[in-house]
Amino acid sequence: MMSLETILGLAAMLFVIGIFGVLTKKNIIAVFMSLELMFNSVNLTFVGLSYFVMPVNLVTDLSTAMTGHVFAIFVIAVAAAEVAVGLGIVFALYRVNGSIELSSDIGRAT
Amino acid sequence: MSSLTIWLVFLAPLTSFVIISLIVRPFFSKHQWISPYLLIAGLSVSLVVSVMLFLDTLYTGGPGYNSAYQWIKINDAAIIDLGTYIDPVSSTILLVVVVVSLLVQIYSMGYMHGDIGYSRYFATMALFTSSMIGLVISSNIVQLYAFWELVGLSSYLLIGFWTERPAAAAAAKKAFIITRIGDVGFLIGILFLINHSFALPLSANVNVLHIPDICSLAGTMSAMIVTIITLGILSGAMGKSAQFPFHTWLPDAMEGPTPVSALVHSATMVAAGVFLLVRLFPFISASDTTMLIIAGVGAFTAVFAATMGLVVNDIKRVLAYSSISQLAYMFAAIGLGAFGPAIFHLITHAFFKALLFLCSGSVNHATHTFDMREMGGLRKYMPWTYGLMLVSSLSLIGLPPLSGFWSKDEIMLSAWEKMLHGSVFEITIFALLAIGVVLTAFYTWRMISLTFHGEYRGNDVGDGHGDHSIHESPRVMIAPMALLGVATVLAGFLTNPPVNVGPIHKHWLNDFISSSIVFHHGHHAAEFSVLVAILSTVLGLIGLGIAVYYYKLSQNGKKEPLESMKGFYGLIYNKYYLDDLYENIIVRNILQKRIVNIIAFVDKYVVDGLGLFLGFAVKNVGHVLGLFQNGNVQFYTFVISLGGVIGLIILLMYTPGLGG
Amino acid sequence: MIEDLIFGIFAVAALASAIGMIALKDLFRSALCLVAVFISIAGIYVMLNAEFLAVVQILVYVGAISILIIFAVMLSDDVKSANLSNKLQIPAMLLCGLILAILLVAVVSTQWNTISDVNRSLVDTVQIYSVDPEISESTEDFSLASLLLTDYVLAFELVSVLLLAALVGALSLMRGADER
Amino acid sequence: MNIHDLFLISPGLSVIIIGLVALILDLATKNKNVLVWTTLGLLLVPLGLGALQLQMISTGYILDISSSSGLLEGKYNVDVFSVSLQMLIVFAAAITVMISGNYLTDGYKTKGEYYTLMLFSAAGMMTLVSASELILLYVGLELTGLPIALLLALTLTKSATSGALKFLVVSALSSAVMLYGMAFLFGFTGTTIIPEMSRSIMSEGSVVTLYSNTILLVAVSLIIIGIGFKLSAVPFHMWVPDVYESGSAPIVGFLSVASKAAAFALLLRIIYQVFGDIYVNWPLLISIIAAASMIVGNIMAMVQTNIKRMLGFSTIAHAGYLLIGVAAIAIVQNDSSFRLGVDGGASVLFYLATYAFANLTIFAGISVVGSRVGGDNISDYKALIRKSPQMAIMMSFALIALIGIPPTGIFVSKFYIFSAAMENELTWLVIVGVINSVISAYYYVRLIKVMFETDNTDSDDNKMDAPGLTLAAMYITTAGTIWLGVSPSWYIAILEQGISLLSGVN
Repeated sequence: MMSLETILGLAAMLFVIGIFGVLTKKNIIAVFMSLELMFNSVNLTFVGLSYFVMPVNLVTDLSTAMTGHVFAIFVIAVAAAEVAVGLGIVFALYRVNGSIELSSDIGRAT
Repeated sequence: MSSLTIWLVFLAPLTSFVIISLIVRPFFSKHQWISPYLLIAGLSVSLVVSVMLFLDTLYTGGPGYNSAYQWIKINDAAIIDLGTYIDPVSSTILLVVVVVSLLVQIYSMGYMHGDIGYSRYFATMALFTSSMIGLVISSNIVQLYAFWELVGLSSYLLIGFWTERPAAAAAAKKAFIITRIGDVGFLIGILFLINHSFALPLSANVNVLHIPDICSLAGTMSAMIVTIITLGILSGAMGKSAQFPFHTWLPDAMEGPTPVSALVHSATMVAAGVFLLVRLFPFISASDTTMLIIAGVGAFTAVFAATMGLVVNDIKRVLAYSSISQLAYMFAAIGLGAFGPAIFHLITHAFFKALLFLCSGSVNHATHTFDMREMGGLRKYMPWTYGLMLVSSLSLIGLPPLSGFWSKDEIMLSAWEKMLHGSVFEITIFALLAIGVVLTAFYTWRMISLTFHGEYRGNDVGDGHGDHSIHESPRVMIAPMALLGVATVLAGFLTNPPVNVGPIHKHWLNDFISSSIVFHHGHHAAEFSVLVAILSTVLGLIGLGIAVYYYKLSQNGKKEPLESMKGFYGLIYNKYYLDDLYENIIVRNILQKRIVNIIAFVDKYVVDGLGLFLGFAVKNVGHVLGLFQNGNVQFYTFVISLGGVIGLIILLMYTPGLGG
Repeated sequence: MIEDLIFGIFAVAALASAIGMIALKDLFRSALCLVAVFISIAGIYVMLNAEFLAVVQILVYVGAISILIIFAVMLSDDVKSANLSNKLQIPAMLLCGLILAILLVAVVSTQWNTISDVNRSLVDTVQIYSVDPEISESTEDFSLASLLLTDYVLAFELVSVLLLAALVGALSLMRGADER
Repeated sequence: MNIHDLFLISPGLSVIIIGLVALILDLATKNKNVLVWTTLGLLLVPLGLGALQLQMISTGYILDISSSSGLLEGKYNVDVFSVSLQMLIVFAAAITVMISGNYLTDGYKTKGEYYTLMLFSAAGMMTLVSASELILLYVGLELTGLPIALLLALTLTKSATSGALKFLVVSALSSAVMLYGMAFLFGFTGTTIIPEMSRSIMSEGSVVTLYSNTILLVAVSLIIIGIGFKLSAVPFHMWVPDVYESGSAPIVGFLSVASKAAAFALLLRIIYQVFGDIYVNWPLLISIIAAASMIVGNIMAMVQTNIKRMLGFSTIAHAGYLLIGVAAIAIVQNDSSFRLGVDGGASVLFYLATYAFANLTIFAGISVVGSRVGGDNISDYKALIRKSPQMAIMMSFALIALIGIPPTGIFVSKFYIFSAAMENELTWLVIVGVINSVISAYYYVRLIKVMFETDNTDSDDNKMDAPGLTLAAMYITTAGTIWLGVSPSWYIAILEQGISLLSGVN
């Protein structure tokens, strides 16, 4: 049951749920949460692939077996930075505007 | 002649441009008077060199091709080098450009005197002249295209020279955009040439962008490709030479200073289209379709533009329509295979039309208007201008022995000969050209009559200044006009006489032009035909007679004779509504409204609609965190994802082996 | 067998919490669901030879990011109904279904170059060794930490620059906003 | 990491160090001129190092050490392609530093941070053009985007902050999507090193197995989505006008030039080294995107009244022209497979450089006018020729360059791109491109017209003196536009060499 396909399938479902959240959530925090979900599903993909898939140079370089894990570590670090920046901007916006209701004041396409 | 000497003809005015714009204008703004002298000095150098080049070409065949610098290399058969190609065609046109430009600059010293942008004017003129010279001497079609765009750019700057006039800015923009539409075709033609270079065998040893090579290229491509390329080049030429349907910019371009109209918009730049077609004539003529279209466009525009000239009240616009019409004669000649007469007419037209414009400038200098309804009776005040205007007008009408007669006669003769053993098409062409002669005579005499005859109708006399304000122009303006007058009288008979005249051989210009090696079998001038000469003279006299008759009767311009023909008058007075079609319908309505609305549809209706709806639903959530409630960003991401999915589907469908 | 069962539990938990995160109206509960997703994924990591990642997942995501998010959640006026959706739901659902279908088809139909039984133990050794040096017979060091400082040192340094940028930027945003 | 490795990464490394220096200097000195001039002076170091690297490549030295060094082997490329682009990015950053002074005048307390973030972003871009390993690429990508989002927000107005948020969310989404594609690519090939990937794909090798692996197609399209966002190509463009309108002019200019260069470098590397010559019909996809970008960008730009918004749409259109060159890389062969050509890639690189010169000139002008007038409407540029003739003339010249009139660099690059596309039978795309350049003339000329419009009524001397540094920047970029227009062949030769080394074709 725990096969590459199920893991990738699970990751794909989480990813799509994340996209759905990004597309539909009205609250910026919820949008960031959905983005985190997407990053997690990507990480799951990496780890799953790293567990099941043959690294191309395994014979010459054993450390290639760890590539997926390394990638995942980096994704976690970057995602942390991303959410920090995002929330930082949200707070700045909050401070600049106080609690005034925001409308989209940036122009239309025309 | 060394290659540097040849380049000098281009570099001398360019140096003037650099000195005037980078040194005189910013640092010596108190000494603006020096600018024209710098330019005239530069042009004098050019004149000397171009005379030398001309004589050299005439007697020894000329320096031909010289390459100076490799600009871009696309492949072995498509190299863009900056070089010069001096052959009979280019050396002749070069001489005309330099002479007219020099005379116009001298005239400008008087005409532009006291203008706030005196130096800027001469700087731009220098840029224009050097670009025009560069265009003429180019050996490479891309190099020619580059100068082609540069003359367009300097024309833009010169039309919009008086920046405080909104009409000038609008006219400049219009000229720029419309000529660029024509240039689209030109560029596509060049790109097709490059495309052809990839198909050539390495052993072919040609450069598809080298003008002499292009002329022999037609045999190596399919007829279809030749037609596409030649039509592309033709569209560029039509844009520059203001042929239908690209003609609308030229009348508006009269918003520029009058010397500019004389040099750029009658004598040189607009003739570049004709020059281009003659330059590539062996290639162009390889496509019968293109030749038919050139002849058709030329004959049609000749009449079409002339009709609009019948009712315009602005003296310069009459001349502008006349330029379009005369250029159309050259097009028609090229379309009929008579490139020699086309060049001949180009030369004589350059002289007499430049003179006409300078005369109109002189009139304007006196009356401060271009509106002929406010002129009249000026021959009393401005005898020199009147005399020169009369000579050039009669030349435009084509009365012997003035230069316009000889060149127009050759075009009529070519059309006549084609007609004699031609079909309905050739008969129509000749008929249109003949009608054009009558119309030309009519509007020309109308112009003379409204301007110089009758009583003065303007305000200047009335408000007490009296004769003080209407006076002959200063000598610095009259002198170049007089020189052009001499050329107008002599250039026709002496440059291309129909019989041997002492040391001057008959048809020597035509033979000289045809002797360029690119024309493998030159065009032999048709023998002078008394019948055709009489016919075209009589046609001119008919038009003249009608005009004399009508404007004697209503010589104070109370009523235009054509106004009685209501529908037709409205049509031509509104320029066949083409400006409306282009600007209001195509640009404003279709492009700016419809298409933008289609593209903005999603934004306008979908996103706004969502936002509006949601505004009610989530009021209570309020504040910052509801930022995304209008769904803007989500909509973007939605489109992004959708685009990705569609892209994936395209990939899946069109990747070979996967089912597409 | 028992492994499959545990994996199944984690997978179902992750999916259910993810759906809960999307569906719940209460933003706070929704954030808690996200934490549950993180934890379930950490569990799956353990089963995939990635114990170290599992720990990082718990520490960074559950520990740091979730706390950050929950702080932000507290900013909302009305947490209980802050997690609303916009009108794109139906088109988004169709689009997401399409994407999911494509992904699943692609995943299933692809012939993955999976690890043969010969190499299985080798890979296991390398991956597990990264947290437990005792069971390795190799003399080389394949731990994540040493990889980060050798093969991936450039990326490692760049991430530190990235974190510094985030820090500097966030601080100056706050400073600027204060002075407004 | 030995001294060779350090030398290889030295341009990017020095940019990061300069960023840190700016941060510290901002604390140490009150005199902001010191900060600007030090930063500018130090930026000569990476430029010099880049030039040195180019020189050493041409003598064949770096090629040796690049292959023998351990840690960066296969992951970080120091070749003509990457070094020339790195220098372009550093140049853009330097110009941005020069013109930023206009925005950092009053009420802007965070100057040091501003330069730091910008330089960090530049370092990210430099990584992006050099990296040939997915992890490094991903980190470089994020290092490019995140500081830009912060910089956009630093203006701290309502519209700027919400614009920054939009940028951040769309950017994060696109990088997540791209990351997913990278994961599949990694899973399918078993490696993250790009040159090894294509070897792996080829060794699986036979065409038959390739067809059955739809995952590769999915990965390719996910990655194209991610890059498409950075390229601001249709349909991934919708964030562009909003962000351009709300951001400050120097940052937007930097974004439009350097970020675009980095994204195209990434695209070129992936095409040349991974999937360019496999049987996926990517040129068709790219062509469609290119045509759509040109049409949407140009037509929408015609009706804009805000100059930054207009330039936003114009940058979308220019992404379209650039993508013509990308599509022209693939030369269709008789068996409908693709061979990779050099001209397409080199023309893209050349276009990027010329576009950088022209666009930076305009944004320099906007940064002055915007900060003096306080608005970015096109009508604010009325009679600029009276207020600041030098700026008006140079801006018009840059606009003329953007239309593609000779003798400017963009004429040459458009010509080059179009002829590369003609080579590869993309006639329809070229015709769309040429027609679009006329449409673009319409709105560029409109702006020139506004700048030259003078009423005699408002001739009271409200001069607008541009700071010397900004004028200097404009002179440099204008000179570059002319230079590359008049004498392009040496640069094209370098770029063609770079591309042929990158792809192994010639």
